[in-house]
Amino acid sequence: MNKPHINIDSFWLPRQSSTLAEKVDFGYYAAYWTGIVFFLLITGATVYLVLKYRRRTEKDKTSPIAHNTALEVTWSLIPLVILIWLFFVGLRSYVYASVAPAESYEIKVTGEMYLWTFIYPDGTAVVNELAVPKGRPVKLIMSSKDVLHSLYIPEFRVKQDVVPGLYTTIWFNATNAGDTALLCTEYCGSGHSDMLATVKVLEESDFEKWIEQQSGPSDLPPEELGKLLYAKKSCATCHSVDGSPMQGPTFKGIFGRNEEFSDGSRVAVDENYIRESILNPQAKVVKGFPAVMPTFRGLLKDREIDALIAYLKTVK
Amino acid sequence: MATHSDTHADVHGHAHGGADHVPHVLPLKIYISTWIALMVFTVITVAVSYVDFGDFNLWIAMLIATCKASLVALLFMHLRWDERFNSIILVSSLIFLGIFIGFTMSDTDNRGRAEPIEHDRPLDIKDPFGLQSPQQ
Amino acid sequence: MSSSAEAHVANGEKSPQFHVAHHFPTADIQFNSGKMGIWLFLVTEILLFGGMFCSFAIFRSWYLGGFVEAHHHLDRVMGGINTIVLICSSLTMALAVRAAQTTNKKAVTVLLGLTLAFAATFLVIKYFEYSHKFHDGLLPGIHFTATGFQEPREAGIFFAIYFMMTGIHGFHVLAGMGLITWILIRNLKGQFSSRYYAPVEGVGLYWHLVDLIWIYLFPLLYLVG
Amino acid sequence: MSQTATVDHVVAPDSGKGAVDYIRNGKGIVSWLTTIDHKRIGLMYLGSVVLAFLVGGLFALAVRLELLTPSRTIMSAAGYNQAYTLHGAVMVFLFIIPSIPASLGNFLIPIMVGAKDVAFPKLNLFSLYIFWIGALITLSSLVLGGIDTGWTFYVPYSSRVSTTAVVNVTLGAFIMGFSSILTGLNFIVTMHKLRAPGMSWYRMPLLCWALYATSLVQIVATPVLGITLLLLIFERAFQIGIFDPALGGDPVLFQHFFWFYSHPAVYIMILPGFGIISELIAVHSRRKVFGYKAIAFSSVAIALIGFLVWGHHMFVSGQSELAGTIFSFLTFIVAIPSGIKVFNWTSTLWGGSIKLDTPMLYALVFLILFTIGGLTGVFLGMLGVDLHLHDTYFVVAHFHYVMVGGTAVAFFGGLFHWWPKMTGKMYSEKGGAVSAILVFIGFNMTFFTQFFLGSRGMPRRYYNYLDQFQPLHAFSTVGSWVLGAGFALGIVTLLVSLKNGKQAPANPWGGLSLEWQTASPPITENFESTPVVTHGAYDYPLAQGQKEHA
Repeated sequence: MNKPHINIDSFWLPRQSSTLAEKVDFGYYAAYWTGIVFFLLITGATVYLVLKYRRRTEKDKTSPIAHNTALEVTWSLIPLVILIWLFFVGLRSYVYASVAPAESYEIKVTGEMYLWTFIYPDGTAVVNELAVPKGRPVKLIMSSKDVLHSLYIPEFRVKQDVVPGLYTTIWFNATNAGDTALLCTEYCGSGHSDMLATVKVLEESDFEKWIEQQSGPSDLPPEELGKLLYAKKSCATCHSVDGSPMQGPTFKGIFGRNEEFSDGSRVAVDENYIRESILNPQAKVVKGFPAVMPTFRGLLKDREIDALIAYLKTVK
Repeated sequence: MATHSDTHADVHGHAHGGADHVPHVLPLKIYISTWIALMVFTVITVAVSYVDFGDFNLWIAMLIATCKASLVALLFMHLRWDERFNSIILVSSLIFLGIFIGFTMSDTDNRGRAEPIEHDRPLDIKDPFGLQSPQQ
Repeated sequence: MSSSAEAHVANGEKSPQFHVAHHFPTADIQFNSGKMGIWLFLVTEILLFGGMFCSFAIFRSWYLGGFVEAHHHLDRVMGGINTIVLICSSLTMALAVRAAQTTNKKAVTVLLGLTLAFAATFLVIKYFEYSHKFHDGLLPGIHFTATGFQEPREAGIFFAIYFMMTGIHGFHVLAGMGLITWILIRNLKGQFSSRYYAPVEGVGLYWHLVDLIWIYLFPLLYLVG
Repeated sequence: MSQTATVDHVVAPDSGKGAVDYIRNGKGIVSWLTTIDHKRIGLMYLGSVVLAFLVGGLFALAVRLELLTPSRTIMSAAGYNQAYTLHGAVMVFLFIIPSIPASLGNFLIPIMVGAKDVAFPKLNLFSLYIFWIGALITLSSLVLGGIDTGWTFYVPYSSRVSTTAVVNVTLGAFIMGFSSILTGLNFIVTMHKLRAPGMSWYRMPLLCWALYATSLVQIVATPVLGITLLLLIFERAFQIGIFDPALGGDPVLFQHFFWFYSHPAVYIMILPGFGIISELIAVHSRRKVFGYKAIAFSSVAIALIGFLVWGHHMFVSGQSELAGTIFSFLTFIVAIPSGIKVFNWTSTLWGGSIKLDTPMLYALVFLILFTIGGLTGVFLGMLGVDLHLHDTYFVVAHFHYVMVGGTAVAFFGGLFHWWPKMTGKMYSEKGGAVSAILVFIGFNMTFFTQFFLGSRGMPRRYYNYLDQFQPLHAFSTVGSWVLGAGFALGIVTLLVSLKNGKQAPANPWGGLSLEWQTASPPITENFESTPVVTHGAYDYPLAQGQKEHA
């Protein structure tokens, strides 16, 4: 699986690829410079004082000054003013990030162990790939099907937990065309760190084209389409084609293989079993693997399932 | 705090041998009348519950319960005659409880102010957007 | 400065039943320390139940309909009787402390016995309530099987909170019975007097708190829902 | 305060000649297991938490080693998740929370206030046993399937999905909570009721104030953890639905419950550290503390305001925007008292007579690391910035700067400071100094790197990470070895002193508080006769003039 990439173009932070990013970064650098000043002040004073007042004799007289009200009030009030200012700086970008513009393009997102599904207004569902138009506000309405996840796109500076039993939202307006990483940042199990997606920021016209292509070019032979879907629908996150076991059993030589299930029964893998495993994965779970596969009911068209079966027959 | 502790330290310092514990015994009358008051409040709270005050039902019931609780704490538990610090302990525990409930509710009762959908709850977490139900 | 040490020795010799522990300067300080300790412990009890009061408040505000519907399935007569039983037990407990303060050993025994009896009555009534709920399938979360509810999911949450709250409260009653038995035995051995009755007072405070919590549980769960 | 003006010196009872010290008073393991002497109990806690620190440290090294390369280095993803969960759970529940209060606090508080013991000595022993039982139940998960939920136990993963021994760990933490509560209760009553004649509140050493504030938090917050874990256990065992979204419950509510305890718990962890640093800086500069009351009250203020900010762990959890805003604002307010402390410590150095003994080196390490930890907290308190940094390595770095750079360093500093008192042995200054320097270097190598990682978008709890982060991760891993060596050297230095150390004098550092006025190690009831206190714990210039205490 190809891991996505985060573009880093400053010393500390990723590239600013959304309209939110510069607002967040302003806050970051406000805290950063405040921190630097106070750090230098405190460590500078500490080092200086330690050197200046090191013990010379056992009979050193030490200062009896026990407090100084003016000084103490000053060093309480000045930081207080700075901190309240920082609070408002943080609040400003938060408010901006909290309310999506009314004209936003809406994409529904579900998280589940361990993949992301993005559902476009026309019903197209794409797994682990989020294409968005550049320069247009996009709102994600998110919910989880199992445990907590969190959707994080570092270049956009957006992050929001994806919670089962709740809807949460984020929005962004992407400013740089190109690919970037989308990560899960709420621990969700052994595949947590593989729960990645690629964000493709496309020019408006390319975006329309991309949407149309999602069902796969209709002229492809089934095996080719299946291979494409294997990658696109994220089967590859859990099922290898080279024989190595991952979250799920390998697809290498799967067709016709005699599988033993967790309840002890056995079956030779055929078209029906594969179809069942895609639509109702918990019905027969191969022994030794966790029952974690999500259903793809509603996310794959019949033609696509046929294509996947055709492809699996070719994986030897 | 300063005054309190200083006197205390003094008492402590000048304690004389045998400084015995002498109990503060209350007259029986107080216990019995407290008990009667508690019983009366119980009857009232049950009676009131048959009348519908709408949103105030909860608050009326809580008000009566708090009266009862105060009686128990002040009289049965002797707080009225006790060291003041023990009352402070009890009251502060209630303050912290209030903080706990109040701050938590500042979240739970205000979800969805910015994006109304965040106030809703999907009925089936397996199918939050109702995609799979038509086919089933 | 050395007075405390004298006090210690003197008191230690005066009466074997009346001990000022070695590290306390006087009996009064020992008594008040113990009491402060108990009060601090009661804080932890209040916040332990506080978690459940908090979840009750939140789910009630979300699921008002379901909660009102579900609370009609609690038996307010039994709940009311139990309230009265606990108030009576609080009275006998308070009087037992008073009897200990006046070195009335016999009265302490009788009053503690009565308190125990009330506590047992409370648990018996609770048992009948519980078995009724079990029979009707009025149970928490996934086990909720009662039919005819408009909002079964919300009622399931209500009964989750009901069983957690009354269950933990019931456990406290049980623990209280153990403690009362313990001081009852010590009283029979003649260990308490007007000079030393701290354990009776401590258990008394605990018992009143158990009553206090029920004073809130009863209207919340049974009356307003 | 009138008393602070009447200055005299402590009427120092002669250093326990004739009576046998607490270590030799009673032989055999039974005499230790049945002791009610707060010093012996403190020592047993000390042994236990240091052991827990080693266990947690080994998990930390394993986690860092795994992160040397982007995918598998030494263990599977499942193994990695268990390793970091156990690292967190062991360090938090078995090490940091009991570390300073239960070991050093137990040993020192009664002596510092001039009492013979804590108010409830049997309860004290009982809480040690509860701690052991809870710790054993928690550690039983090691052989019963581990735990892979993260130390935060977030539902519904912990209640429904995880197949590991979640119940063992949560039950163990639940039980250890009682130990923590009882210790706090004991300290509060001790400080209220058992202060020696003349020991007014403002004459108490600042460690006492800090532990008083800590105890308040322990008493108020821990029961909420108790009910949270209990509900979680019931949720897992019976699916009662309060936290389970499939049954109508709310997983975000669990987070409120959890953080209502666990944020104040951060102050249970750091406040005692503040207390120790106040002692170390004052004693090793032989200087009256600058702003005694400010430091004392800021401890209490932190404890109280600390209850109002838990929601800053939940800015992106689905919590309402209103709650997020309130919690963020209050978070900035709680920064003030911490800042006040740092300024006061620095000012205490002014005009002092500073000797860089090992404890003082640790105190300076603390001052620098905690300052970084505090200042980076500001980033995370800012609502908008937290959208980017939440649950990244920036958070990991921040809280390690506070918890390790703060608490663990303070714990070691305190250990070196009071070791002569506790054991009657002097340790090798060279070993101590080298360990402090190694800790400083290793710590910054390990964790400063993680600020870069987090800012650049590296999420925490990742087994497989993006290849672009490898160089920084590798550097951090190397740093962890230096850090580990630093701590190990510190422990070895102390252990070696038990065998080879010179006999410690009663007052090796020239301290004025009561613990330095009794023998090293102290006798069983601490003082030959009840001390009478006539001045504050840090009235240096005046006491220096009289010179009796050196």
